[in-house]
Amino acid sequence: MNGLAFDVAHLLAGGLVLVSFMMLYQDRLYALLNVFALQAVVLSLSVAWQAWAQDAPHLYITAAIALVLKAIAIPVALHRIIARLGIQRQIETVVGVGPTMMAGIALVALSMVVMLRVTPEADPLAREDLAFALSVLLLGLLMMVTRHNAVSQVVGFMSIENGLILAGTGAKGMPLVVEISVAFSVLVAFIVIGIFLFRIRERFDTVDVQALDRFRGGQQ
Amino acid sequence: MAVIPALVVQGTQMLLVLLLAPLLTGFVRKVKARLVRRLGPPVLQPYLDLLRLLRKEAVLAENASWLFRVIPYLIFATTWVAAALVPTFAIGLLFSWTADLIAIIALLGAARFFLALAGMDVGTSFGGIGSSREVMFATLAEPAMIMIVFTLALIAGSTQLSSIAGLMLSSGVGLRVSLGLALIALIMVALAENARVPVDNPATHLELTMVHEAMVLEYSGRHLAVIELAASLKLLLYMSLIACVFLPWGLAVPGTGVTALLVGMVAYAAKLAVGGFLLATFETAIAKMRVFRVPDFLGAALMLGLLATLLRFVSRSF
Amino acid sequence: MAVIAELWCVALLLGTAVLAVIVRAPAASRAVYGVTLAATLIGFAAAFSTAVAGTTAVTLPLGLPWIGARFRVDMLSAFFLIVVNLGAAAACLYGFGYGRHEHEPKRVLPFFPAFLAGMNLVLLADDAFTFLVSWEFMSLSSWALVMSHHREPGNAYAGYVYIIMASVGTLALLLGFGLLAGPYGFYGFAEMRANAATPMSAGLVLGLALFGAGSKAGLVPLHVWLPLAHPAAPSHVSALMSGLMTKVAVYAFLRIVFDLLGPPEWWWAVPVLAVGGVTTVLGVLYALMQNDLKRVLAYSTIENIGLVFVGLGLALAFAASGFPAAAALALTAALFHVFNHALFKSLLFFGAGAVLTATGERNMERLGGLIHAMPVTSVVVLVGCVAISALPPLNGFASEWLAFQAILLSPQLPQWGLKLLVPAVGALLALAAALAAACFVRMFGIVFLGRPRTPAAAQAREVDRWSQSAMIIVAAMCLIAGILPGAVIDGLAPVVQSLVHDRMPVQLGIPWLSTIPIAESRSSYNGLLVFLFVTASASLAAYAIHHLASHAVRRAPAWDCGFPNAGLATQYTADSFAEPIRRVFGAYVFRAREHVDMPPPGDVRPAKLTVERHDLAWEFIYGPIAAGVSLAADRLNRMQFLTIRQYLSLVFLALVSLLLVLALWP
Amino acid sequence: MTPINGVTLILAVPAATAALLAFLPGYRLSARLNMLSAFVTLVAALSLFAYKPEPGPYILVDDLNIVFIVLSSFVGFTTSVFSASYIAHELETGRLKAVHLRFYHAMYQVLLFAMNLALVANNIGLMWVAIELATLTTVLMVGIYRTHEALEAAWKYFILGSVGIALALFGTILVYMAARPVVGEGLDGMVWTVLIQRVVDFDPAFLNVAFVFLLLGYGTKVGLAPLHAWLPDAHAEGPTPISAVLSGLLLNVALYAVLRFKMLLAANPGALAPGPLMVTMGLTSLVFAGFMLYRRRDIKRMFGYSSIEHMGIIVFAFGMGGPLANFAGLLHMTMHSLTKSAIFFTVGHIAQVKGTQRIADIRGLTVTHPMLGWGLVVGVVAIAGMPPLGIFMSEFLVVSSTFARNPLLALVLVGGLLVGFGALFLRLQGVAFGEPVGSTAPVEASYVPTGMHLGLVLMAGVYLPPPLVTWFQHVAGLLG
Repeated sequence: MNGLAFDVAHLLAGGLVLVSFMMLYQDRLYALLNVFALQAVVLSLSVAWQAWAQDAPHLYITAAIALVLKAIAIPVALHRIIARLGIQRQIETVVGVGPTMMAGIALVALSMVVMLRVTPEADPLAREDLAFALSVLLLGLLMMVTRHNAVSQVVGFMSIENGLILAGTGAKGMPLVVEISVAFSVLVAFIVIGIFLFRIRERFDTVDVQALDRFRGGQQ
Repeated sequence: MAVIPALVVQGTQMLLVLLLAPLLTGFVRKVKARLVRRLGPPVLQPYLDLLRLLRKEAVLAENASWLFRVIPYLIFATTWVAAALVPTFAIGLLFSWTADLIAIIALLGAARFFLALAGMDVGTSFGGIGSSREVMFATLAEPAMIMIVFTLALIAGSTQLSSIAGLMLSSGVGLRVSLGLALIALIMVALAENARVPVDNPATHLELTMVHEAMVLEYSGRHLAVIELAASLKLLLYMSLIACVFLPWGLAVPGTGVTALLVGMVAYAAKLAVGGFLLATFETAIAKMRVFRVPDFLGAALMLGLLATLLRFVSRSF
Repeated sequence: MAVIAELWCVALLLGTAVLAVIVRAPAASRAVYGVTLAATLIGFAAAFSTAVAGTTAVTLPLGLPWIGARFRVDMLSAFFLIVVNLGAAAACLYGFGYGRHEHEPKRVLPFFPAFLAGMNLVLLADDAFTFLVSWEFMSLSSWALVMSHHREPGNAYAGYVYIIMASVGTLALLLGFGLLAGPYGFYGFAEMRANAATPMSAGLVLGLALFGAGSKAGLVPLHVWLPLAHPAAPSHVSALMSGLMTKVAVYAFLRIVFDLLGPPEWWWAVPVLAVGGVTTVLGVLYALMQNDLKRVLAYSTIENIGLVFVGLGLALAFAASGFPAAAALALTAALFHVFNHALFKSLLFFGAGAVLTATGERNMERLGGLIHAMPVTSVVVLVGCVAISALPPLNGFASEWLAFQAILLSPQLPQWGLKLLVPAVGALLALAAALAAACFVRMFGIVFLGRPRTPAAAQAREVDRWSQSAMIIVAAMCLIAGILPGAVIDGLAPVVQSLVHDRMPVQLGIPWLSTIPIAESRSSYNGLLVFLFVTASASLAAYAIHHLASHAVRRAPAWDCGFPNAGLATQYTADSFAEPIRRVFGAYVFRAREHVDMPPPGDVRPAKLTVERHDLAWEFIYGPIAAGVSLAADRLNRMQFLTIRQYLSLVFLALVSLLLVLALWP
Repeated sequence: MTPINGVTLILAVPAATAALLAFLPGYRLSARLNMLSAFVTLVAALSLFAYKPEPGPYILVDDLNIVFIVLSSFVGFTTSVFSASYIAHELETGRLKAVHLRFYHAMYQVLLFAMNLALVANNIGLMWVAIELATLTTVLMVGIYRTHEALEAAWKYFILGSVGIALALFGTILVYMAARPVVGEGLDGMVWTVLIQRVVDFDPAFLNVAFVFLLLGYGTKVGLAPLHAWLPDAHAEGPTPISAVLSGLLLNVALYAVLRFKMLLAANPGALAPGPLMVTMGLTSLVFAGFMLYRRRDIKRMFGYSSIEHMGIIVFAFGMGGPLANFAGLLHMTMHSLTKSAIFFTVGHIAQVKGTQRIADIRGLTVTHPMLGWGLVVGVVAIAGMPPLGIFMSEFLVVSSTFARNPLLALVLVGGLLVGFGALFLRLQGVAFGEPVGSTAPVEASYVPTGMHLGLVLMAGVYLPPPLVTWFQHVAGLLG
């Protein structure tokens, strides 16, 4: 694993964290989807690079799946859903953008500290890779927590999955099972979201989660 | 064959107690009358009353139950047995070990229990007033009495009345604070138990003030006679109890000759006379308390008894 | 093998319980009570044989896998088996007649034998797990019995409070056994006896045992469920619960403190004596304030349990300070009172049941004059009242007298704390005895004497033969135990020997069958002679007067100081009878206040007297706890209605905090 | 050709039936087929007792999971029997339409398949996939009624479940990363039997982080306190057979997964002791659920919270560690799943008879429907931990051993138990006793499953079969 491969992988993983930050910053749905597509592209590049670096051909398939599904298919589908629901403009975060960004930085710092406690003789790339993956995961979770809109929550969830894919591919030699499971979860996420969004739309005429909350268990 | 003479002595005690009781009551009434410059009924008047009542027919209320007719005899029996066990002129009698001081007090408790029931049997409001108040007084008088018994038992090391009197007689016991407290408490309890003046007026039938009389309101004829006799027996019992414990001089010690018995009887008669006189003077000198002042009066007796017991517990010397 | 016979008796009881559920035969009640009676008699005989044959034990492959379910009948459990089975046999006999009036027998029949089986099992258990399983099974079946009349308004609440207090007690005992067993789980009683607990943990175990057994027996702060639950059950079950279940609780305390904990410390006696003393007085003061017949009896159970615990406290104090003879006397007094209370409390509850069947009323204000309509029941209940008020010829006085003798021995105790506590407890005992007499004069007087206050009381009829026979037998036993206390004391000797390694002097050889607790010179009491003297002199006086003087009788309207035919309402009622005592004692015990609303002259409004009474236990212990729980429930209830986003933030916070813990971990 | 043995059968049969049922239109036939396949799975599971296959790279059957395999097949079978009569009634009342039922039975079999796969999986990745599949099927089943509340509950369950599963996946990856330097790349890094032998020289920090993620990830599926939000609503809004399976089995399977990883940590001395972590989460769940029971208006949601409470007790027991507490935890898992599913069977029929799940509208059951009423009473008495029934034995062991080691914790535990106990009996008194309210129509309920479950629990309360005891004791030693 010569220096160049390490630096490029390192760069791409850092790029993914940067894109997660960009997603936190968005307050328009369409822009959010575009940034999500960008994140998916960066992810597939990183996976492809890992494939080349570990010369593990199966990773190319994951990169391809990530590119096709996450970068193209899902954003387009969500785009069309948003267009039908006509909720382009409404996106309001629970906490202002400033505090969210601060929290994001703190989370990245936390994941760095937690991961760096791992003893150094474990192979260095794994440590940095996991640190970045953990940051993407925590940022995705932060996104889900700070948004009212169901679509943005789903996008947050998908960025968590991207973090997982980054971690999975970083782990050299992890058997194929991981790839299938990651693909499996992306597939299921897509189907279920589709069904739910249409049903929620059909029932509540809005996809705003707050409207949904009126029917919380045992309210009546 | 020491049993026969002991049996004779015990028999004389039981008869003596029975005979002296009405005399004591008559004597007390005579002295009270004299103190207020009244001539007063003759001393033997109680005997005449008893004989008159015995001959009359007993008038019972329509809804009086069989218990109403049995209770007078039960009260008389328990009081008489208790009185027979308290040493009057001699100690160490044949049956003195059948019941100690606690049992004697419990027998009096039984008599009061049945009297209260009799009060409630006919279902009139006066019987209820009498029973309810008598029972309230008892809830304070009986614990005070038991505290006194504790003190005496702790001093004498036994609850047997004969051995307590014996110890007092042998003057092994000097003047003690706890004994003084016990004496005052015993006098207060005796006044309450026998329905004497500060607690209850034995002479009057005024509805609102009477306690003891209210319970026996419905009795007549022979039942009333038996109850009156039992009441005077109880007064005699308390007198002989105070006498045998606190003025033991003159009591015949077991095994001594007939002369000692006679001396004992004379001393006992003198003690009764003094006791009766003191009771009469005390009654004329003091007015009757309101009913709800009596609990404070009896509460004081209970506290005195408890203090005496506590002192005995704390150290031998008190 | 006595223990095998006992286990067969328990198996028979459980079998009857199961059959009672399945079989729908019309004569089911008679069959169930018959078989239960047979089973209890077997148990009774087996317990007696233990006194002769000695301790027997057996281990079955049930219960905790590694120690199995151990059962053992030693002297202590034999005595309590005798008490329980005796009371149970009387209750079955009573149940023959009383069971017929039960309108939902299907809810009582299966649980009655199960309840008895539970009690017997508790007495047989020899390891912590079996003990607690049978203890809670006993509470469960008695809860079901309390719930049998679930349609009556107060019963569901009573059942609820009961089951909560029962499980609090069980958990306290469980913690106590946990301490005794140590971290490696030696749950067998034999192992517990072997490794003696450290003084500190022994004190804790004593506290837990007092709390656990006390909550079942009804010691004062933990008594609140007893007057609710016992009256709610059918009368013969209330007799079992009050008479016998409280005794099983005393057994639990004895087994843990006297047997498993090893040599006692002197300061153990302080809490037991203090709680016992306070319980006696408060129990009977509560009883005086009640108008419900069965509730009066339930509260008086609390008083008698307090007396038993005072005896146990004294025994602990004497045993700790090295006076085994005095400890034997105090323990004998306590066990004698256990035996007596089981008898006369069952008798009184049978009486209450008879009154309930005859009049359908439990409120004393609506009864009265039952002595005319129910002669047998009134005589028997009178015997019960005389016995429970500790009056001489009967058994109540015998155990009270022994307790006083034990108190009089206590100046020998060196510790200052006990020197001041014991006389105070003695005063409380004396006060409680007098109050008990007042309470039962009130009960008997208001219910049986006077004139019937309601038509229901007027048309009362005597109960059936079975109930009468059960009551008469128990009353006879009370009389015999009162007349021959020496025989009972000798019977208790082996039990006392096994617990405090000493016994009272043998009473058998003493002339005239009198009882001498310590020494001839000290004190003696002869129940038989007192009884003979009283009856002889009473009949002699009656005979003499009837023959020498007059025996004429005339019926006339009551004199009543000249007021003609006074109305029924002028009679004294339960409240008015207790009013003086409430005014004297109630002012500071219950903060009882009387508010008289007297309208001004000319105003037609009726005058009103209201008595305001507070139950301190509820207000200062149970009220705040219940309020705290419902406040916490309200506060946390908002957690159910959060949005998904908020739940996610909970998950997020949990994750971040755990990661922080990892990051900062040294 | 993979050998035909117990394990392959318990996986193949549900999968095949699921595929078949997906295309079977008729309800009556598919219900019967559902029962038949569950029964065959049960027989296959029982055969495991006789012949225990060698642990392969993907499949493992050892002392820990054999008991849970049999338990889940047994409860799966009894629930299918109950579900047949329950769904028949739902069809009559029109709450469920026929078109959904074809989907319902297929999903039921997929759920059984997923749970069995999770139990026997030797590969931690495979275990994760199986639990993910189980979660998704239950999400779809919860939403089957299509009411607003059901949808909201399903959506909540999906979001929280997926986040939990994502965390668990990250934990699994971390375990693999920790194992890679020692065990080498490839499949071995994921095989549990290999991991357990080599865990001694893994990097402790990796394991700590991994365990935190795994505990939070699978902890969400167990329903521990901060992560519990989905459980009560899923129980209340989903069909009752699913609540029974959810409460009875799925929670156990998730906890089983946590136990697998706790064994790993226990074997590595350097790693941070998982005890305090699990004890705190256990106690918070116990006390929190105890208090939440009081204000519940829906009977199934109340028993949902009771499941959280009992999971709290179990996790607390495993957190305390030591042979006694671990044995108690394993016993409690078994007893709880049997008792809770029996309660849900009874509650299902009660809700159908009375037509409502509101506690206030159900009164006097022991009068109108004695079998149901007393069944509920025995169920609640069992779940409250009263002795003659099995749960008392585990509570007895946990409380007494905890008090001997750490009295303060025991007091909090006892406090939580009492609070929960009070709420359960408060509601039981109202529901089972008092003047009857609502319809008194007779119900043709299937009492066999409830009877079998409560019978087993009663038997376990008094007598534990020796083989079960040896297994639990052996595993208790392993759990550390």
